[in-house]
Amino acid sequence: MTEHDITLTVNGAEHDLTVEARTLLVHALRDELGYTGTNVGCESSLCGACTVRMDGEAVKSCTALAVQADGAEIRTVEDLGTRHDFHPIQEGFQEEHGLQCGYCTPGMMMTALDILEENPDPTREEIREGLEGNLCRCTGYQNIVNAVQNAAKEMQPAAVADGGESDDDPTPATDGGEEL
Amino acid sequence: MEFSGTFELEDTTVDEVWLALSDPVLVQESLPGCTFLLHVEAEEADFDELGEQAEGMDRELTNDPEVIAGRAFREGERYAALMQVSVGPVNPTFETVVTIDERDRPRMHASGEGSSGDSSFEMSSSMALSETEDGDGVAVEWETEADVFGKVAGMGQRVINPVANRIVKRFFSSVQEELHDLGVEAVSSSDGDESDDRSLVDRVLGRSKSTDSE
Amino acid sequence: MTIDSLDPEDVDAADILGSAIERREDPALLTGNAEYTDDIQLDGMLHMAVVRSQYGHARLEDIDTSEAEAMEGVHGVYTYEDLTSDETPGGGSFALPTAWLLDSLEQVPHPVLASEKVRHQGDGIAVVVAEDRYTARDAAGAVDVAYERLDAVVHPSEAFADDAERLHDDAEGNVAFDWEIGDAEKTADAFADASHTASIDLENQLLIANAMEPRAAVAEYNPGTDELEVAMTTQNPHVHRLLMAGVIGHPEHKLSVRAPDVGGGFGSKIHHYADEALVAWCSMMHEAPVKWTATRSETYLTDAPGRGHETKAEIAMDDDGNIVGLRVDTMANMGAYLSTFAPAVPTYLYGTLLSGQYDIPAIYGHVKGAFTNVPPVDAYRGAGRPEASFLVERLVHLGAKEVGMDPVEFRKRNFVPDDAFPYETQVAVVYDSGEYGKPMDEALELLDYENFREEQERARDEGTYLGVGFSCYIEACGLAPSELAGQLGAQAGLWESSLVRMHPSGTVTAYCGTSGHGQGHGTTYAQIVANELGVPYDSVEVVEGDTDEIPQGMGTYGSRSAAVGGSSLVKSAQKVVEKGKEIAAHQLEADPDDIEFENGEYSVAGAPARSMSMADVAGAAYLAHDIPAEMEPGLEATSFYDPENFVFPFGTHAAIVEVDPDSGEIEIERYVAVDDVGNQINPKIVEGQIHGGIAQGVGQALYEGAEYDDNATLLTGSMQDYAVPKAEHIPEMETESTVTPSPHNPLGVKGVGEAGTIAAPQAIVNAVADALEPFGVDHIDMPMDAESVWSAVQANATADGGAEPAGDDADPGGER
Amino acid sequence: MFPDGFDYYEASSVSEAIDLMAEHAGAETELLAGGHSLLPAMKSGLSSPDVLIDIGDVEALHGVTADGDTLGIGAMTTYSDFIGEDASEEHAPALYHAVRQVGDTQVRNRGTVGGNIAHADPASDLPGAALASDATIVVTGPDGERRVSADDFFFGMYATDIGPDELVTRVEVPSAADAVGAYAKKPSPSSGYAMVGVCVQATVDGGTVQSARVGANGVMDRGVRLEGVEDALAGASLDEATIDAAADRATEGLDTAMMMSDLQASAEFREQLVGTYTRRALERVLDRTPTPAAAD
Repeated sequence: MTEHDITLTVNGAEHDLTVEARTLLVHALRDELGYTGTNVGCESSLCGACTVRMDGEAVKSCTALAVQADGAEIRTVEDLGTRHDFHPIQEGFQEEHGLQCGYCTPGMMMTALDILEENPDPTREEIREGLEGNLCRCTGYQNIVNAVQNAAKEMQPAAVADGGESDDDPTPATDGGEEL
Repeated sequence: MEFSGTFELEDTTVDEVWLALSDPVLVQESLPGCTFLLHVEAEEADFDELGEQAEGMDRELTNDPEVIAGRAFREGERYAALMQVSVGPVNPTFETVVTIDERDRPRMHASGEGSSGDSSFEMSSSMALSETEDGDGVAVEWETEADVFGKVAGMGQRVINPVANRIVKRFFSSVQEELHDLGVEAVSSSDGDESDDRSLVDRVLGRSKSTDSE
Repeated sequence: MTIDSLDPEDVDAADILGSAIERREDPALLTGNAEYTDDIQLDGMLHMAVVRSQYGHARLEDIDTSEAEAMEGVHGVYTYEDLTSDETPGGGSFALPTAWLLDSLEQVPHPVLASEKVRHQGDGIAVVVAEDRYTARDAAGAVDVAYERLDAVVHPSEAFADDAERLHDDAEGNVAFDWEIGDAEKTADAFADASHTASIDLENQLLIANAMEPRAAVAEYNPGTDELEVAMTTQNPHVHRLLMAGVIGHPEHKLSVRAPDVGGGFGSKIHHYADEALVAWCSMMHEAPVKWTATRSETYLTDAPGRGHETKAEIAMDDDGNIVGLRVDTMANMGAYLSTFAPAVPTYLYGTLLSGQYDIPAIYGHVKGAFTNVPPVDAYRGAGRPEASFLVERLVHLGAKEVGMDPVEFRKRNFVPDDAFPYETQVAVVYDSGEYGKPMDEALELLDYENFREEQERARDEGTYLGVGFSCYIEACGLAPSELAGQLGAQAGLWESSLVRMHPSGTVTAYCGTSGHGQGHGTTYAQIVANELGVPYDSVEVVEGDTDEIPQGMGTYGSRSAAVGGSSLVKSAQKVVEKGKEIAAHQLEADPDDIEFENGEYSVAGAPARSMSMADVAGAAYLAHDIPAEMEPGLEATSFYDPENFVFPFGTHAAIVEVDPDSGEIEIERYVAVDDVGNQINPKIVEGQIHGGIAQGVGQALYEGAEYDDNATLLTGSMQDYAVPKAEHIPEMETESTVTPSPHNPLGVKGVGEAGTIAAPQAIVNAVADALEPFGVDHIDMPMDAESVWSAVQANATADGGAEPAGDDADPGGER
Repeated sequence: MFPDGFDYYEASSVSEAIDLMAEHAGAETELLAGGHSLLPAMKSGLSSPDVLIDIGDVEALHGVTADGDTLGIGAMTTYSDFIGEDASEEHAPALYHAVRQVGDTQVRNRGTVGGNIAHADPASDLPGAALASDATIVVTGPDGERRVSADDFFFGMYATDIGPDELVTRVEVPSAADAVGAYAKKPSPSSGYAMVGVCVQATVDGGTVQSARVGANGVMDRGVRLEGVEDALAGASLDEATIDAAADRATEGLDTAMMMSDLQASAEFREQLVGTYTRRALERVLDRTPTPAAAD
C-alpha cells in the first residue's frame, strides 16, 4: 500500500500531510486536518453530505482519494461565514428554516453555491434538479428550495430590484410595439 | 434466483457434446475465469494445495476418448474449482466445490457452493442434451437455481442475471470451439460390442449400466 | 401557505410563545461548528469495527480471530466468550432487554454478540479494536467465521408457515405474541347485520429510517474514577444509560450518556442496540477512548426498520352509509429479536387508533407478532399509528365506494361529532378534543374540490387520469399517564423531567429530559420558559441530552417533546414563579396572595408601583439576605410531569395525482395538508415538521421499502438501491392549520413530529386508486413504483381484455 | 466505506499510463478516471484492485475540439466541462443531452465521458448516446491507437473491446450540426441510473427524417441500437403517427433473454418502458426540430 505526501489548501490554509493511497479526501479533511464540518452520510456517492468545493466545483469528498486532491484548493463549510457575518446562503437557510438536524446542510450549501454560480436566478425546479445529489431526510426540501432562492436574491442585488415584477411582466421594453 | 436457457451447438452430435462435457479439462478451459477444476477426495478442499497441484499437473485437451474416460466426471464425486467472476472492476474469486449428483446421458445434475471473502453462493444445476430439430446440432437445455449471499448478493443484485447468462453463453461457445478444434469424435455406443469397450463407453457417456435399456 | 420567519429581536416578549422565530440552533449547524458524535476526536482514541453475519440465518460453527489479532495496529478482537469471561471487565447481562411486555410475549434472549446462532445479517459476531477506522475495518474482514446456513424467513406469513425454520427454541411457530383489542363478538354481529362490507388485503412494507447521520458512539473510560462517559447518537440518553448499565454491568451512577448534536433519528436512535454497548465495553477493556461510527451499509443492516405488516381487514356499513363495524387481522414483523419498545408498536400504538376520526360502534383487532430474519423491527416515525391510519383510510375509501357515496361525504357522515368529545372509542382510548370537519373543509376549499371533480371528468375524456385522495388521520402522542403505560406493559414511566434554574443575574438555564435531534427544542423550549418567567427570550438557555446535567428524562420520540417535555418546563417554571412570589411578597412587604405576576413583574395587587422584576427576585433569592424565614436560598425548580392522557392531533391531507397507465408513473400535482396539532409554540418549526413528515410519507407511498431475498439477505442495502426521496421526488406542499387546543396540558399542544408521515401515504394511495378507478384498480401496495402501477393496470386489463378503462360508467361518452 | 489497500500511481501522459499498466500486468490493475464508478465499488468492498493508475490529470486527455467534421472529446473531459463547451451541443446534440442527465451536479463535476464509456455500465447514460451519435472510441495501447466504432465497442455488462493493456483516450463524434438530439430517461429513483433511457439523433429536413440513430440504455446488458425505431423513422415525416409507429417497434430485434431484470424493473416492464421512452425522446426531437416554415 503506497503512501503519499500531499498538499491540500483548505479554506486558504496550506497543509502538508502524508496519506495512504486509499485515504478518502473526506477522512483526510476530518480526521487528519480537523475540518469536521463536512459530514459523511453514505458510502455510495448518493447523499452528498460530504460535498466540498474542489478547485471551485462541488465534489463529493467521499468519492475522491486524498491523493487525487494533491495540490487542490478545497473549500469547506467552515469558510462560508461566521454566525455574525453569514454568507447569503447561510442566511437563506436560517431565514427559511432550510435545516433541521443540520447534518446534510454543509453539503447542501456547497452544492447550492455551484448551482447559483451556474445559474444566478434558478427556478424552483432547477434548484431541485441541481440538488439531486444531496439528500435531506428532515425538511422535505421545500424550505431548502426557499433557502436557495432566498440566497439567489441576496447574491444578485441588481436582479432583486426589478426581479419581483419582471416575473409577471417579462421584457416589457421590447414589447412596446403592441398596443391595446 | 432461477435461470434457465437453451443453447444450441451446431454441427455436432449429442455423443460428442456429452463426451466434451464429461471432461473436466475441457470444462475448465471453457469456463471463463476458471483457474483449475480438479477432483477432490478429502472432506475439506484445501484450495492452496489444489492450486499447487494444478500447476504441477500436465493435463491437455484431447480428443482421445480413453484419456477422457480416465478423468471423466463421476457421479457422486466432488470437484473443486477456482473461479474468478469478472464484472467490470468487481472480480471476486470463488473457491467452489461441486458434486455431481446425477450423470445419466443425456442428463447431468450437479450442485455446489462457493465462497469469496464474505460472499458466497449455493447452486443446483441441471442440463439435458438433445438433437436439434434440424438434426444438425445439439440443444443444451440448462437450468440453475442459485442463492447468493453476503456482499455480492446485497450489492450486486442487478448484475447477477446478465452475468450468469453471459458466463453460460461464453461457456458453451467455448465448448463448441473446442469441439471443432479438437475434432472430438465420440465413441458411439454402436461401436462397442466388446465388454471392455462397453464399460469404457458407459463410463464416458455416464450411462448407468442398469438403465442402459433406453 | 409559507410562514415567514421572524428575527427574535423583532418579537415582543409577550408574544414570544407562538411566534415563528428563527432557530437559535442554526448558526452552529450552518458554520460547521456543530459537534456530531463522529466529530469527537480524543487523544489515544481507538476505533471499533463489528464483524457481521454473511447470512440471514445460520448456526455459528467457528470464529477464528487469529489472523485479525495478528494484524499491525489491531489492539484486540473479541467474541461473546470474551465479553462474558471473568477475565474481562463488566458483569452485565450482555443481552439487550425489551422494555415493553405483553401478556403473551415470548421474551427471547438477544445477546450483544452472537455465540451460537445469527438470526439476521446485522447480528454482530465479533468486534475489533484498532488504531484507526481503516485498520479496524480491515481486521474485521480478516475474522474467519464458519457457518452452517439455515433457511430463513422474511415475512410474518412465511414465519408462521408449518414448515418454517424456527428462529428461537422457545418461540414455537415463530410467534412473538398474540394480542387483541376491541370486542370480537360485537364486531361479528355488526358485520352479520351490515348491508355493505368492503375488505382489503395489504402489506405495509418495512421501511428503513435513514437518518442522515449514521449511528455512532464514542466511549471514554477513566480508570482512575471508574467513570464511563459515552457520547452517542441517541434520542433518549437517560433511557440508554439505564439499559446500558445493565447490559455491560457498569453502575448507572458511574455511567454518563450524552447526545452531542444528533443528525436525525426518526425513531431509529431510540432503541438500545448492541453496538453502543460494545463501544462502552471496549473502552473499559482498553482503558482508552473508543469510537465506532456505522457505515451506511451497517445502518441498513442494523437500524431497526419500521412497519412490516401483513393485514386483512374489512369495514361494514349500513344502508345510510354509516360505518357499523371494523375488523382487522394483522401479522406484524418483529424481526429477529424484540427491540427495546417493539412490542408496543403493532399493539398499543396501532390497535388503539383503529377508530380513526370516525364514530365506529364495533371494532375488533387481532395482531400476531412474528420472529423473522430481518433486523429487530421497532418504532420508525409514526410507529404503529401510520399503519392504523393507512388501514382505516384505505377502508374508508373502499367503504365509500361500496355504498356509492362521495368519499368526502362518507367521511363527514361518519366523523366523531364535535360535541362528542372527550370521545371514548371502542379500542381503549379517549380522544381529548377535536373538530374533524374543520381541516376537511379547509382542505376542500384549498383544493377547490367541486371544480376538481369536473376537471377530472374532462381529463378522463381526453385519456388523462387524475385522482384525488384524502387522508383524515388521527394520531396519539405523549403516551401517558405512566400508570396506564405500566398497565399496558411499559417497563418505564412516561413522564418527563425538567429543571428551570434562575441565575442570580436574572438569566435562566432550562434543562429538559427530552433530547432533540433537529426539532429545534433549544428555540421552542426557550420560548416556553421565557413566556412563563416573563424574561427575555435571549436570557434563556436550554440544555438537553446529557445525563450528567439533567436530573432525569425519557427522551424525544412519539411526538412527545412539546406536550410532555414542554409541559414539564411549564411546571418547573411555574414552581419558580411561585417561589419568587413569596420572595417578592417578603421584600414588598405584602401577603403572597396579593402578589400578581405578569410579564416578568411581581406587583402588589392594587398598587402596581410596588413591584419587582423576576431578575430582582432572582438576585434576592441568591443573596439570601432577606428572604422568608425557613426558605432555602436559590431559585430553581425540578419537576416530573406525568400527563393525564394522550393528546390526539388530527387533520386532513389530500393529494391530487396524475397517473400515466402506460408508464405507471405518478405525478403528484398538488399536496394539501391541513393539520390540527393544538396550539403552536413556533409555527415555522411546526411547518418544517409537517413538511419533513410528509416527505417521509411520500417516500413510503412511492419509493421506499426494505427488500430481502428468500434467504433474508437485504437487497436494498445502500442508497443505490433503497430510494431515499430526493428533492425532485417531493412535491410542493401547501400547508394550513386549524387549532383545537388539547385540554390535557398547560400549553394546549398536541405534538407534530409524526403527523405528516402518518397522514401522507394513504392520501396518495387513495388518489392513485381514484385516478385508476376506470381501470378497476382498487388497491396497490406500497411503494407504488411505476412497475406496480403498470402491473395493476395490466392485471385488470388482462381480466377485461385490454388496457382500456373498464366498465360502462367509465365511458364518459356514454353518459352524455 | 473503507477501500482495501492498494498502490497508487499517477500517470502524467498516455504513454506513462500504458507503461504503468504493462509494469503491473500481473496484478489486478484499474485505471482511475473520475472514480465515480470505481471508488464506490471499492468502498463497498466489491472491488479491491492491487494497483490504481490515475489518469485524471493527463493533460492530453482533457478538452473538447471541433474541426468541423468531428467533435473530439478527450477521455478525461468531465461531464460538466463537456456540457460547458458550446461545440458540444452544436456538433453532438444527442451526446450533449445524455451527458446533461448523467448523475448529479457533483458527479458531473468529477465523472468523465471516457471513463463512462470505458466502464460500459449498461444502465449508464452514455453507451446509448455513443451509439446514437455514431461515435468512434479511440483506444490506445502499446501498439498505438485503434479506432473502434461504438457499434462494435460494447460487448456486454461492463465488457468492451478494450484490451487489458489499453485505455480509451478519446471519443470522436462525427459533426451533426444539422441534427437534433434528445435523451429521454427513466432514472432509478434510488441510484439515478437509467432503468431505461432512449437517445435519439436525427436529421430532419422539411419535416422528413433524413437519418436517425437511436440508442438505448438500461434495457439490455449493454447499450443497444433500436433498429426497429430507426427503420420506422427513416424517410418518414416526423409526426405523431410516425412516432407512434416507431415506438411500437422499440423492442424489435432485441434478445429478450439478455434483457435486464432486477429489483428496479422486470424485463417485461422494461419492454413496456422502451416504447414509452422512445416516444418521449422522439417527441422531444419533434419539439426541437425547427418547423419547415421557421427554418426557411
